[in-house]
Amino acid sequence: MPNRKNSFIDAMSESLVQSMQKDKNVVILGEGVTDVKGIFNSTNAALKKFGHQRVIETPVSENALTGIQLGMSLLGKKPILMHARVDFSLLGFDQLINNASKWHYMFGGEMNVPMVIRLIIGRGWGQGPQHSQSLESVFSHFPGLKIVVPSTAKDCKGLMAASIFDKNPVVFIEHRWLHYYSSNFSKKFYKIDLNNSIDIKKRGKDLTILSSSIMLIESLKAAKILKKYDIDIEVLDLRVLRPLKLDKLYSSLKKTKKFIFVDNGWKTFGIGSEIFANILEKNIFLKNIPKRLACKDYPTPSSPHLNKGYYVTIKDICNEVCKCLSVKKNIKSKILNECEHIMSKVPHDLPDLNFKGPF
Amino acid sequence: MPNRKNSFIDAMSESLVQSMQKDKNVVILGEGVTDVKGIFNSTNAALKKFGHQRVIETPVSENALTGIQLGMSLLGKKPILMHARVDFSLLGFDQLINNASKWHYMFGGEMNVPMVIRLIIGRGWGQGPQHSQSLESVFSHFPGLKIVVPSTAKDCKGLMAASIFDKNPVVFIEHRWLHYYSSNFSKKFYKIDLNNSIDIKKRGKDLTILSSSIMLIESLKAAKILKKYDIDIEVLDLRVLRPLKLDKLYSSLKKTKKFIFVDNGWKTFGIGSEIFANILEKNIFLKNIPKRLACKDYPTPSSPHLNKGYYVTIKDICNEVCKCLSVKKNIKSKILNECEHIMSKVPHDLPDLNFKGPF
Amino acid sequence: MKINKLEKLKNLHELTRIRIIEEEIAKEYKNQEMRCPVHLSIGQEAVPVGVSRVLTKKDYIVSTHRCHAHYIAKGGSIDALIGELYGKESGTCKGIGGSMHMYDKKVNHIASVPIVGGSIPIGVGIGYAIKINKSKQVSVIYFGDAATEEGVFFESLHFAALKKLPIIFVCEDNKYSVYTSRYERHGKRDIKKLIKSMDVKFIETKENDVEDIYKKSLIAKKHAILNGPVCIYSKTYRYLEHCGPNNDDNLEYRPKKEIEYWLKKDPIELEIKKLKKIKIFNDEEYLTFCNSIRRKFISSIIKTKNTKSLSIKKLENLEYAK
Amino acid sequence: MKINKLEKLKNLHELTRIRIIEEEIAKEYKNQEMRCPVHLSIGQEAVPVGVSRVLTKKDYIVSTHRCHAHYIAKGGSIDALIGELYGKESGTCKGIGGSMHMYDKKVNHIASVPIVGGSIPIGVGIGYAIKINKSKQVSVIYFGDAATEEGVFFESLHFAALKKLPIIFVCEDNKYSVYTSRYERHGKRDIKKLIKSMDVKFIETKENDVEDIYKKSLIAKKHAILNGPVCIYSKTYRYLEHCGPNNDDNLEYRPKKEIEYWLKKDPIELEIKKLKKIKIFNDEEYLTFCNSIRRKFISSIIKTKNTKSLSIKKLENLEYAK
Ligand SMILES: Cc1ncc(C[n+]2csc(CCOP(=O)(O)OP(=O)(O)O)c2C)c(N)n1
Ligand SMILES: Cc1ncc(C[n+]2csc(CCOP(=O)(O)OP(=O)(O)O)c2C)c(N)n1
Ligand SMILES: [Mg+2]
Ligand SMILES: [Mg+2]
Repeated sequence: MPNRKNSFIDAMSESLVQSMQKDKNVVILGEGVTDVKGIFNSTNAALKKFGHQRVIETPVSENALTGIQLGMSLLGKKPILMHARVDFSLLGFDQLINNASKWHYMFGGEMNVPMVIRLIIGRGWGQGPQHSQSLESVFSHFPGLKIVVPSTAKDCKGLMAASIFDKNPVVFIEHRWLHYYSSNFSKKFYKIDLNNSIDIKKRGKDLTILSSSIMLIESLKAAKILKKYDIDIEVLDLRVLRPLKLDKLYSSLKKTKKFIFVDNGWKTFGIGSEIFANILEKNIFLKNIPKRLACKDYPTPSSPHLNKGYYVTIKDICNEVCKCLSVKKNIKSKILNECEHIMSKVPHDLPDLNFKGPF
Repeated sequence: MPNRKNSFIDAMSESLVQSMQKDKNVVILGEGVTDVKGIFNSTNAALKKFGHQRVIETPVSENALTGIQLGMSLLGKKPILMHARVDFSLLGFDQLINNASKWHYMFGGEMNVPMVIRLIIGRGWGQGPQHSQSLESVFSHFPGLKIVVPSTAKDCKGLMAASIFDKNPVVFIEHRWLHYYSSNFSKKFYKIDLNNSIDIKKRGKDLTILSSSIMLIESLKAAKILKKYDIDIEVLDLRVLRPLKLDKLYSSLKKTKKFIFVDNGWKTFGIGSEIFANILEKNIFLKNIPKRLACKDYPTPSSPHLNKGYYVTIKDICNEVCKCLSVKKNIKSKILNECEHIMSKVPHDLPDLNFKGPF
Repeated sequence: MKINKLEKLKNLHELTRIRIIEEEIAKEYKNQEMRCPVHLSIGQEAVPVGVSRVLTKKDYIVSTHRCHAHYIAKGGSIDALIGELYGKESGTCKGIGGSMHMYDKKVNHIASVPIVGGSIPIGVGIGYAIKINKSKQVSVIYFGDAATEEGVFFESLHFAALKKLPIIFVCEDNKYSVYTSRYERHGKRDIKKLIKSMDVKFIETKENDVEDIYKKSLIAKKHAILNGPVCIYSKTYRYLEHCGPNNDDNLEYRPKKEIEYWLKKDPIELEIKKLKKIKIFNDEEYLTFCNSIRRKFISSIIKTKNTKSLSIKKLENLEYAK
Repeated sequence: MKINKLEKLKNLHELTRIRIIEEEIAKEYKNQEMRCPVHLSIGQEAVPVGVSRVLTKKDYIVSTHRCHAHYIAKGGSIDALIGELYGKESGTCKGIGGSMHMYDKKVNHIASVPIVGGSIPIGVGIGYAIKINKSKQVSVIYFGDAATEEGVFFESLHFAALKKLPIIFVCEDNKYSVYTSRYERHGKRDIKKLIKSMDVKFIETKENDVEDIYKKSLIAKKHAILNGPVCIYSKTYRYLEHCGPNNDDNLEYRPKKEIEYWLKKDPIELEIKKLKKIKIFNDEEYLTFCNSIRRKFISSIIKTKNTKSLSIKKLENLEYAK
């Protein structure tokens, strides 16, 4: 079957439906999973095909829902709990951290907890302090959890399937803006190995960028611009944050010897911290002083006037690359101009020109 | 007034009482704060002096309590909420993270949230997976929070007072085993500046150890042993994790050029990660490949047979120092023997020889 | 208790004022310059108006994502509301929070937050502080029907009852949590018995009837101050989509009959009918009133568009209180 | 319903068996070789014995920090219990969890956890899976009076009622949360009305009366399977300290009169009295029974002390299920 170019949401929807078809124990739970919008149109197909017995509407009770999901998994169900914003999952932290993450381990390794928590990161159109947190590094601290952060439609499909059929609790974090991107992927059911943290999204020789999720997309855009100026970036997609396997990063760094990390969240005690610590401990030789590009270290302001500059942009990325590679001034200013030109096409607080507020 | 050698709990108790005396808005809340044990005997004196109006027994409702505390602070109270174990605070993460940490910021900077959450880390005597987590790095990720981790009685007194009178939400994390240590401190009320992350606990020239809380104490013990063999360690106490100010670390590293970090929690996405990332980004020159000594990356097993080797010991520290400094084999084995001898005096799962289980 | 004519007129004016402002926001929103989510209260005005009539500026309120009506009824500044929608420094939160975050110390609207149930314990803490301070205020906590599914709601009721705090819990039950109806979420739960069993006084109001809500709020306030927490439970209905400026009845998640039922119970229509009956309603005066509100709104919009936003420097300085 | 003589004797034996094991644990604990917290159930045996009589091995239970009696009554292995206390591989959780974590798939004791309220939603999830599977089991959720203060308790009740799940909530109300009495924590809350208002059937048992609890559990199980969730509410009392092997009445946090009241209501004494009345109690036989339990316990201890603990290698391999 040929691959088709389809959207991130198509990929999600297809992955859910095919997984549910494969195994009748797969069920979906959450607030709004059966409503007309079906979590950004990702659960409607599943509902249509499998009905309310397997796509289950719930009250707004995040902590209980997380425990309920865990209880169901102990009897062989494979529940997927969905929250329309990452921020709501903080209400379920007791069950997720105290129970789910430790369950297999603390009872002696006999029980499995196959469950997925699907969380969506908000951004833009006034998604303010409580609707746009990016808590990956927090989840990633906990032994027993797997943390998955897809960046493309193709990865979304395969990673979600792998998450559903994994025997452990998986936190699946998707960025709302990824919904506006498409890529080619197979119609068939497929899984992507969760033990393979890093995927090489673009080969290059001059500098390595490691990033995840929407920032991986931005990094690729930046790399594309730089390519025109003969700057050849290697772009690595850190799509599984725990278990964390960095061999591909080390190999890449051996080649390029230059490194930038681009984060969608806060810098301090963030994802980049762990990456940098590993580089230091592994004594990886670098020719540049590497930098973590990240959100400002305060909550997202709602106002578009205030959150301009809050997130890392392709211009920030290109700027940092130019610095690292000591790109000549005139070339650099051309590059940055091009970035600005591209960025000016869509207001900074919109994922897409066709977007109409509100989310 | 002369300083006296008094215990960590004396320091805590005195700090609470003196702060309550200074300001009638200071109140204590929590499960068990008025019972016969008074949170390890730290609240009894306050209760006796100020009564149930200001030392307030509560139901077991962690999320509401955190919000209630926040609400009280908005009307000028300075509430201190206590949980006998860090792990219980996960139930209050919604209020702490979504609300308290962002409150001052997200409403435009007009409201202050002077509140303290006092959390105690369990260890030993079968404090298993759900009663011994060390979540400092998780709290430290969030803008707006201050994270305080005292290591000595003297620091406890001054840091608690500073936390109570700070205008921001402060997470005050104390290790249960610190209760078995004493130090000299003034009878008078005093505060220790929270903007001063690092305190130099021992000067030295050969290598820098940075650590916190109980592991700072262990590091000092290791340094003392090493001193006998003319190995001169500088021991820095990272007693405020957010806001994080590392200048003293950098100065120390400029001198010693050798570095070890000792953690009481999990390594991955832990405290050490952020420290190491800063060293890399600041391009601090080191002669050794620095290492993060930390707990094993899985939850604490309850059984004493299984948690032997789970926490970092003075032997682990000395061993790592010897490696970094290429200490001669015969000296190293003497040092390690001495460590073993000291460690053999108290079973590894007890804080003190006089301890009788259970906690 | 009898409500005099002046008060009756005032009720109508308040209902109307909120309606017009929300309608104007909906219109203006379509220009895509208010760049944040908005949860409009059109149809639900009776509760905040009725409740606010018994509150002074010193009484406290906390509320939810659907907070405009609470804020306006409490006496909040329209300029500050609009400022927040436009993300300007003149906004209630200087643009940092957006539509779902209200704060105004001038009228003690302490906070609205968009995490469902998130402000409930905070209102309880305020009630506790009031009690400790022995000041004669109340703490009013607005929340929707979905918030009664969150554990923190129960923890909060429990604590308020235990400590006998001067709190009015106000449940605006518009029957929906986004697109999901109460039946699908609450089954056979009996909210009245539930609240009472927790030792919180329960008062149900007539639907969308501002006078009834006003009267019952008076009772509630007295009870809260003298004896402890009360819950006012009030069924109502929103006319527009959950979030945004449009009518979404085309999606058909709400039965036609139900919509018709509630449109017939429009709080403003109800009030006008009553006033007409006792002959204190004057068409012309009312029209003049409406026009003046609309004019003020439009001038506020124009003014706001020209004001500046917070400087980034100031913003970056806000992580901590100093 | 009548309980026959054999069953009556079995009840007494079960109560006694649990009592003796817990007493022996208390004695043995003083040697400081069981190096984990223990929350003993002495005095509280009637509830788990009565409830377990209506359960098969296939029915599920989840429980709390105070879990020994639940586990033993469900038919759990004494060797595995002791193994866990000693931190050995033979333990219910291979020594990883300790006394507050029980798990045994042989008797479907799915889990005990020491976070108050922590296992409640998990029991609800189990109930949901049972319902989906259409297997005729029940999910039993044990919890203490303090757990009814946690939000998750309400969320769980709510969900169970909404989906009509085959769940028996069992509240063992021993009046204390550590040292704090129910009066200080619950005020005038009415648990019966509360549970009923949430559309969960409420059944209160006689205090410490195993026969009554047994009978009511039968009703509860039937109801749970046919109609949905039930809450068995049972007042009882612990004799020893909250955590540890000692009596702590010297601390005087519990009124003398109250202690006396409950000692007179000892579940075993109550049962012996009843059996004596109908003349089926034989002193000698009973003594023999007790001694055999004690002997078994002691041999289990000796055996356990000589068994090995889990290898660190295996432990380190347990972060993830493979
Ligand atoms: C903790 C949490 N869970 C889910 C949401 C998503 N959400 C936003 S509004 C809403 C429905 C709220 O319904 P209700 O409380 O009845 O208020 P209404 O919108 O009807 O006024 C939900 C579920 C949220 N904001 N917070
Ligand atoms: C979430 C949480 N908060 C606090 C504690 C501390 N704690 C341990 S046992 C206990 C009391 C439990 O009382 P109850 O539920 O009545 O059970 P009992 O001990 O009386 O059997 C408390 C508060 C805890 N373990 N978990
Ligand atoms: Mg609603
Ligand atoms: Mg109890």
